[in-house]
Amino acid sequence: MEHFPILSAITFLPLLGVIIILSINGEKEIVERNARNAALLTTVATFLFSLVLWFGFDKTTAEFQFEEHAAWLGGGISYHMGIDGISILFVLLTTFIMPICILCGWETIKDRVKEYLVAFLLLECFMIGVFCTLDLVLFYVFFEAGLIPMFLIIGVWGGANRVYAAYKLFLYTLLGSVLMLVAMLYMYGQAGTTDIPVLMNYDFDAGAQTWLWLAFFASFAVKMPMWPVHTWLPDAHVQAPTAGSVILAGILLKMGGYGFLRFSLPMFPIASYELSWLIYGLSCIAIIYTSLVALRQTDMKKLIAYSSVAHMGFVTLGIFAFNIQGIEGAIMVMLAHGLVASALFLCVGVVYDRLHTRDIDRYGGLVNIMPRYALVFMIFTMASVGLPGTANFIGEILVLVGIFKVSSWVAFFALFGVVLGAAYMLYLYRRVVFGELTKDDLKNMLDLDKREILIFAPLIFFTLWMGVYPSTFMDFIHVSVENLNMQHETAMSTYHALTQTVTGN
Amino acid sequence: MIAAICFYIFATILVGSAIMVVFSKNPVHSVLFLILAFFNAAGLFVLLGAEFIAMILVIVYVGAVAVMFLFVVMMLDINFTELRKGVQDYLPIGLLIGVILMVEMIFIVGGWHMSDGIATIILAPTPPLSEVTNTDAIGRILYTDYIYLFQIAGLILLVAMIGAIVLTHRKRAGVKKQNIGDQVRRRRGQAYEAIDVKPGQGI
Amino acid sequence: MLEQFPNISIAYGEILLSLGALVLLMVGVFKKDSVNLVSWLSVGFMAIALCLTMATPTVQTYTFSNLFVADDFTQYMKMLVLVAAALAVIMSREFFKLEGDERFEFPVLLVLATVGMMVMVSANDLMSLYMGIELQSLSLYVLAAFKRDSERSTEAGLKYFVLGALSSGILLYGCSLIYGFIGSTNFSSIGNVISNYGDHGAPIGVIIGLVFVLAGLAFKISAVPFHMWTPDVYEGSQTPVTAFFAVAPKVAALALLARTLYVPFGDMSASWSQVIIFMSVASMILGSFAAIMQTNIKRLMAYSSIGHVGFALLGLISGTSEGLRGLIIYMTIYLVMNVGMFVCIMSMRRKEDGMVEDIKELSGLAKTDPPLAAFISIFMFSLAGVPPLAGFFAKWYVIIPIVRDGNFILATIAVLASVVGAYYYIRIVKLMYFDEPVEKFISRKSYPMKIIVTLSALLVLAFIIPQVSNPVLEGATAAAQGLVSQ
Amino acid sequence: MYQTIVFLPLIAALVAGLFSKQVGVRGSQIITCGALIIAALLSWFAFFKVAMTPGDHSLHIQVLSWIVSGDFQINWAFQIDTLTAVMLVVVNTVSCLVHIYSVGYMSHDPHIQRFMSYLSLFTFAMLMLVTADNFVQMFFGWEGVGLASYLLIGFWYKKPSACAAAIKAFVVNRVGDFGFALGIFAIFMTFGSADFAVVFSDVGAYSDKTIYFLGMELDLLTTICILLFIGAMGKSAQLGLHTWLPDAMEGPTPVSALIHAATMVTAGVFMVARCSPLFEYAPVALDVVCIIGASTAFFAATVGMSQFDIKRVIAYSTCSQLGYMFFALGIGAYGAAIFHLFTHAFFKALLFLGSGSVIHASSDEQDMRNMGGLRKKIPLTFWMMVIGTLALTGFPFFAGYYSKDMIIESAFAAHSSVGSYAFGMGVAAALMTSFYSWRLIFMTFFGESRASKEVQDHVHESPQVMLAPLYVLALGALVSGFLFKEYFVGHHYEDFWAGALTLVGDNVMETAHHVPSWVIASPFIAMVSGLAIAYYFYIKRPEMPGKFVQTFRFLHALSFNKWYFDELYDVIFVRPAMKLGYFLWKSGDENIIDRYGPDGVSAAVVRVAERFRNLQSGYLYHYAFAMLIGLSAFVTWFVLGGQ
Amino acid sequence: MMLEIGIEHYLTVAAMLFTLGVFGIFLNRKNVIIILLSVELILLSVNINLVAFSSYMGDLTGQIFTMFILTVAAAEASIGLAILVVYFRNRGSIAVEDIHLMKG
Repeated sequence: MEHFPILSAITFLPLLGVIIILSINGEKEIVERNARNAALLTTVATFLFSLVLWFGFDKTTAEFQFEEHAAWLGGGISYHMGIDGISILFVLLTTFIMPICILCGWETIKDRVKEYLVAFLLLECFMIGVFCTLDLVLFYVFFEAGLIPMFLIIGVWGGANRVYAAYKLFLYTLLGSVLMLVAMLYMYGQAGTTDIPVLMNYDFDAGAQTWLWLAFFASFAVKMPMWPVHTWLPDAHVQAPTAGSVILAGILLKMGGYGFLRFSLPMFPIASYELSWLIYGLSCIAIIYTSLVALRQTDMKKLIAYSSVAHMGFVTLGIFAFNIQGIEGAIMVMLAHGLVASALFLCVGVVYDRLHTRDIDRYGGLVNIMPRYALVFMIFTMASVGLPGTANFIGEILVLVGIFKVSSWVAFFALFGVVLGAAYMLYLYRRVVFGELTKDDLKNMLDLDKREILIFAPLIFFTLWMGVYPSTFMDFIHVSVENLNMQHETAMSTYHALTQTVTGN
Repeated sequence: MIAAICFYIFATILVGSAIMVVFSKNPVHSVLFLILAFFNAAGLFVLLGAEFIAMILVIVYVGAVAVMFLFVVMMLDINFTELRKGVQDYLPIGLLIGVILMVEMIFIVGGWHMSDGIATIILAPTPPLSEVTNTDAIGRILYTDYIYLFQIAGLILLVAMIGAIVLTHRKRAGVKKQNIGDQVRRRRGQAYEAIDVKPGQGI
Repeated sequence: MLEQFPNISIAYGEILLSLGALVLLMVGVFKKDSVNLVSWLSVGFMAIALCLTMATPTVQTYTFSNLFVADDFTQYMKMLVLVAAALAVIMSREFFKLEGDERFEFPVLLVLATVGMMVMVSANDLMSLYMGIELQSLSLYVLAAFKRDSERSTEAGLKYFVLGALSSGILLYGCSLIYGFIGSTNFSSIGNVISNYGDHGAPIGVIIGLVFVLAGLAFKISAVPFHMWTPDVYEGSQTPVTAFFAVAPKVAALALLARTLYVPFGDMSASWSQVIIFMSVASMILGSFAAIMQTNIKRLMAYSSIGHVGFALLGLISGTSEGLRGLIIYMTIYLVMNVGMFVCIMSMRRKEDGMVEDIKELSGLAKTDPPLAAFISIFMFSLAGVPPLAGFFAKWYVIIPIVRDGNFILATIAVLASVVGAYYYIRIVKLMYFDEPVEKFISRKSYPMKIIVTLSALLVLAFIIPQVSNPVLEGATAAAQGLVSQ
Repeated sequence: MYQTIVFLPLIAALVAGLFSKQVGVRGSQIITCGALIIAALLSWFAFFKVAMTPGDHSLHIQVLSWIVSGDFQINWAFQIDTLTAVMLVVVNTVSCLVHIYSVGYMSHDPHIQRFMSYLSLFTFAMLMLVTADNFVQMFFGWEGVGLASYLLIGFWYKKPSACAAAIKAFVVNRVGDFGFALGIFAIFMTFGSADFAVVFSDVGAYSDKTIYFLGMELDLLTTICILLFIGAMGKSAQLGLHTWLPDAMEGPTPVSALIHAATMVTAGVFMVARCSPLFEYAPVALDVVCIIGASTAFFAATVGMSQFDIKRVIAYSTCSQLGYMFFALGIGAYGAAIFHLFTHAFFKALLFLGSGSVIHASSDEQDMRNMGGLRKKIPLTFWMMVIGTLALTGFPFFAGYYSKDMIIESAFAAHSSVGSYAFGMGVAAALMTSFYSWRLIFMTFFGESRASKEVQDHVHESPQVMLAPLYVLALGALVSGFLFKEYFVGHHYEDFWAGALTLVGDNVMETAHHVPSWVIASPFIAMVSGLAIAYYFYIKRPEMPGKFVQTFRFLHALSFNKWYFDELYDVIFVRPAMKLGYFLWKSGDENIIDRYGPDGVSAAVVRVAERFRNLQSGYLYHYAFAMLIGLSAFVTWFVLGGQ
Repeated sequence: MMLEIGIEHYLTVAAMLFTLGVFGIFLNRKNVIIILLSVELILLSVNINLVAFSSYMGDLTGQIFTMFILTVAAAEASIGLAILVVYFRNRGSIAVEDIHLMKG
């Protein structure tokens, strides 16, 4: 090992926090306080550590960086970590969101605090692992392992119907990913290795690609989630505690998109191309369908959950536009959604903490007593709508530009989402924030406190920064995406040449 | 010719008594038919030239196992008339499947022929009867080549013994047992007790 | 005619245990209140037997007129058997003490059963196969009915016995057919004859004989459709007995099955793999589905074990050493998970009720007994095959060869079954973590139990670490190679 | 300098908004007004430098890179040419005046800082729009003004109608943006860039190309232009996408003056003018622009005649005037369109602010039926309104006279069928404009007061801080036409625009100077007739309107109900969307996907599990039977298969 | 020729016995003892098979095997009966139909 194993350090640092928290004993209150502090410190330390990646990253190469190799299971399966332009931002997003998550449950979680924090730290470890690993098996391990803490977070600290939601999340995603597992096994059998960089350059048989692609699709489509396998998401979001929703929306959903970028596109270029119609169809349906459904929601979280599905539709469209704009746009949408949807769930959490309901009808006129909250909520509502100057806009316009090159129809349908998005988000905002303050129980609600402002400030800052000067972030991804795109084009040209000679004969 | 006749007699009675084992109403009859079946099977063994096995079958089985069955049947003292007759609603399908199995098995064994190169792989060829008897031949290999299995058979019997004891043996309260040691150790002071009986109260 | 004294050095383990059983019996009979002594002695014997087994050279050796074989494979599998048996004895201590039903025959029978299993593992002849199975089974029949004043326990024993006898009959009939059509009962000879058949294949009599033998063995590993006894026996037997049933006999029977299929009948894999595929698929499906409705934790574990056997059988299908390696790894991990889980199950005890077995009693355990809940969840997630726990790797290694053979449908069925299975495993987690607590269990646990459960949980958790998994992987590879190279 | 012009309002907005507590009411007013005054002065300076000085003074200022993705490269950059300079002047002047006016108008509002902040924010967005050097930045401003408009319309968030109007404005604009965005994508795909400079210089090469769009093979530039125009329609409230504008009057009146009269709604006009190089190569698109514009001019005027809300009347008037601008664009009279935009900004802002003064005077009453006779009580406001009306109706030598008549004449001069249509519509609209404008004056200021006693007692003239902007605007309404006519559409045309507008064919504004005299006279006649009718109806015979309504019940209903556009949209779009949403949620997600998906599968699993459990009957003979069946099956399989 | 007694005859008898034994196990509802007897029948059929093969192949192994089977069968019978006895003590019945305390 020539250099310090920074990726492993970042990935497993949260486990250190887990051990520390587990070793805290004593009086309940002191334990809880110490555990919270320990968790916060751990996540902040992880974030600070991850900044090393930010500064040490070489933006001029598409190679994997900070690579680590170690023997693991043998037989072509090794412990291989590394990041490139596509994954680095996801790692940073994760480490960035985590302290916010810990903070947002600071006062509201009173029950089984230790376990709660342990679950989150475990989750952080697994999530970072997903984005850092360069080995299929390791990826699958991290990918699946995250389900356990998430299952517990929803099930233990969730809402009334939490059991159903937790089950749905667990089994749905498990079902999707076991099919991926079969595909992974096949790839292992074919290539004799599970090393991702090697597999990216491995030419899988065109016929097999279709099946492999579909198997991976099953997993990522559920994770994304794409229509019609999206129904677990609203349930999970509604029932999860605020921090759980934040993680779910902020990071877990990104795993699907990341998976498409990391596996489907480079490893199965032909199948990706041949089956892109499926993606387009499902994404367009998702965008319009879920937007319409969101329009009618009465539960704040459910509404935002449905909007997430619609936004993820943009991600899949972008990825399968097969051009630089589309892919970079998809990444940007994911990052932006990671910030904005998280923030929106936090916004819901703020009022939920005070009134313990997410029913939109129970609110109204909050601006009268919570002006700061109204402002924050407005900023993120607008960001969610994709207003230029916010992070979402960058992603959406790039995706749309990219997809328009492929098909004007798809762009046309996707744009419906933009219109409807404005409708449902503003409708939500109006019902919650605007209007006369008539309901008695609302009158005592307090505006954002220091902790909450501390939570939102960085989110607002990055949302706007990303919207005004996205180059800071996009510079990381250019080379990798160009490389990805070039590889895809090469694969496609050989494929087309092949099919032409076949038909020519 | 005689062998054939004997075979048919034995075989017929064997199968017939086997049927009776299964279908007779009284379990005591079943056990008795089983004994009959064993006798006939022993007859078949003799026809096949396996006298020792035939003897063992009669002595061990009829003498021990079958009698044990009889013993248990009688000990349990079940009132047979009260046993309900189950509705044999799936008897036809059961019979059908059983018969199919039987036909297949007969068909299969009907295709028997001596394996190729059998002489090379036979582990314990039967020595000519003129030189050693069947019992002698078995004895020669049972304690040499098959000592291993013989010992395991011993262990199996040990298990059977332990099992039977551990399951059925129990100390019953109220059962009077003679313990000579106790009797010998008994002292006078334990044999009687002097009670001062107050007048008018009794013991 | 002792022309040559048999080489008993490779059978020291078995010999020691057999003699040990007699010693234990003596001690038990003639020394009063010696249950504790007998138990720990038996553990000691098993430990020594383990050492003896591990000490034998791993070169493939035959002895006792080729009735007995020792190689890497037998060594590894015997290790599993002995570990499982020893743990079962240790686990039984606390249980019987609390039940107030201590009998020295338990460890004695367990030792005898273990000898039977070792004979099975080392069998190189249909006769030693049969004798090993019977020695094991007869002990197990007794153990199943060990609580003789309990209706459930005796019913379990009766069912197990009747069906076991039937399966022995089937097995024997198969043996007789093979003997008749091949001319020998020795595995090596059978293998030679079958390899000589060449293109036109083995006669139908041999095939059907093999089918009968497979049916008999399938009963021992409780593969569908010969599994019917399993839930009832698991439920009815006392918990330490169930814990023992769930692991050791399965390991031994699977080892025997593997040897039977790979060595004498290796050239007939086209025939038997169909049977194995059927049994494997049916077991996985039935194990997953039927467990869903269960309310008794031991019954649930029974169906779980049926499902796991289905997975383990996947390793045999490909007929390669890689597949066999998968099976060995699977059984190793299965052993660890099950032992740990049964320790947890034995903690389900209340003062007034004694042992409770309804899974509803686990409700809210995370609040009343967090460590126990954590342990159970670890085992449950692992049994469900969720990474990064060991159960995932077990499945991974048995499915790889299947996929490599291009048998995607089978692999897909397997993973789907595992999802269905996950449903009932996480139901337990749900009960413990999401539901309101019921009355506490008494939390008296002896040190050995604590050590066992902690150790197995750690192993399950840490299997992902190469330092932990590599010994298993290497051992399994060597063992698989040891068998396949014959 | 230009950075200052653009960013000063932003800084003011941020300061006033985020530090509202620290700066206080007065502070926020000083900051925002001060910033805007500076910006306005600077923009006049810029205007003189860029536009009025002969020679090409257009500038290109790069600030920062924005979106870089492959060949999609967008910068934050300013393009300053005459067109921009004109817009800067319009935006900053009106905005500055509105800011000052608001100090008075909003003095009783509890959220003054917020209001001032929004106003400045709006100004910033509008400035970004007009200074953009590429389509995406323009889109930024485009959406930014939409946001500010949304915020300002919904400023009085307690009023449900205001909130609804705000959402409506935003969403309808989004519909327009739908087209705009598609247009941008098509431009990028075609030209490989979204910079104006690149696109406009390459446009000639694509004049006959086609594009495969939505399954149809269409003319490339026509498609692009129509898509862009859809965006313009949304922002500029053209027929079909106009429904938000009247509702937007729910916002405070200064907002209406600034956003919904002078600046934002003209963004569409600006955009089409900016894209004149594109439109010039797409004659079909120009025809569409012309027809839509003319129809809007006519339609909005008809509606304006029957409204009673004083601000709605002016709103429809705005709509109508925007129609004029568009059909001017459609016939190629870009200069005339911008000229009208320029003059319109003054007199329409004047009218709005004047009406605000009226509303302010009559205790927030907006319904003209409850007014009347205010002339004597608020004379200054009255005279300001009259000046505005004169300018609007095109009374000679007022601003509107030059610009509107120029448009109508150019329409005739175009000598095309769409031009003739526009001419006809324009004249008719002029008549109606005159009618409803005077109707407003008469109903508000003449006759007897119809207000309640209490209100009457409180009627008072507005403070100087509100009147001062009116004076400035009135001055503009008086002289801007006269002063700038030669520059915008007259002899200094070439020098003035300096290539900011592109014209491929003949300049219709040249020929417009040589049209027959009846054509020149017709708008004037229309104006006078409108005045006469209004006078007859509302001064002479006040009972006539009622009778007229009785007689032409259908026409009146059509006009009064705005041609039922809102109802129509409600039926076609809003309700189906809501219903569909509900249907997809309940039937789609819950009843189909969940029911047959996860829930269905799990139920099926449980059913199967139940069946499996029943198999395990507990009976020995069943168990044995199962084993036997398994065995027989295997044996049969091999016996049959082995043959 | 019927009178030529070949190995097939023996094997057929064995097959019939085997089937009868199986029948005895799953067709009988009355009495567990019948089941135990049926098991003996099955073992008997196996023994006939083995002895017949042994005799016709001239190999003693089959007879040795038979001996072990007999031994085991005896052990098996004793354990079976022991279990039966304890079961009877608990339930007071050995009717096969009654043995379904555990199911599902």
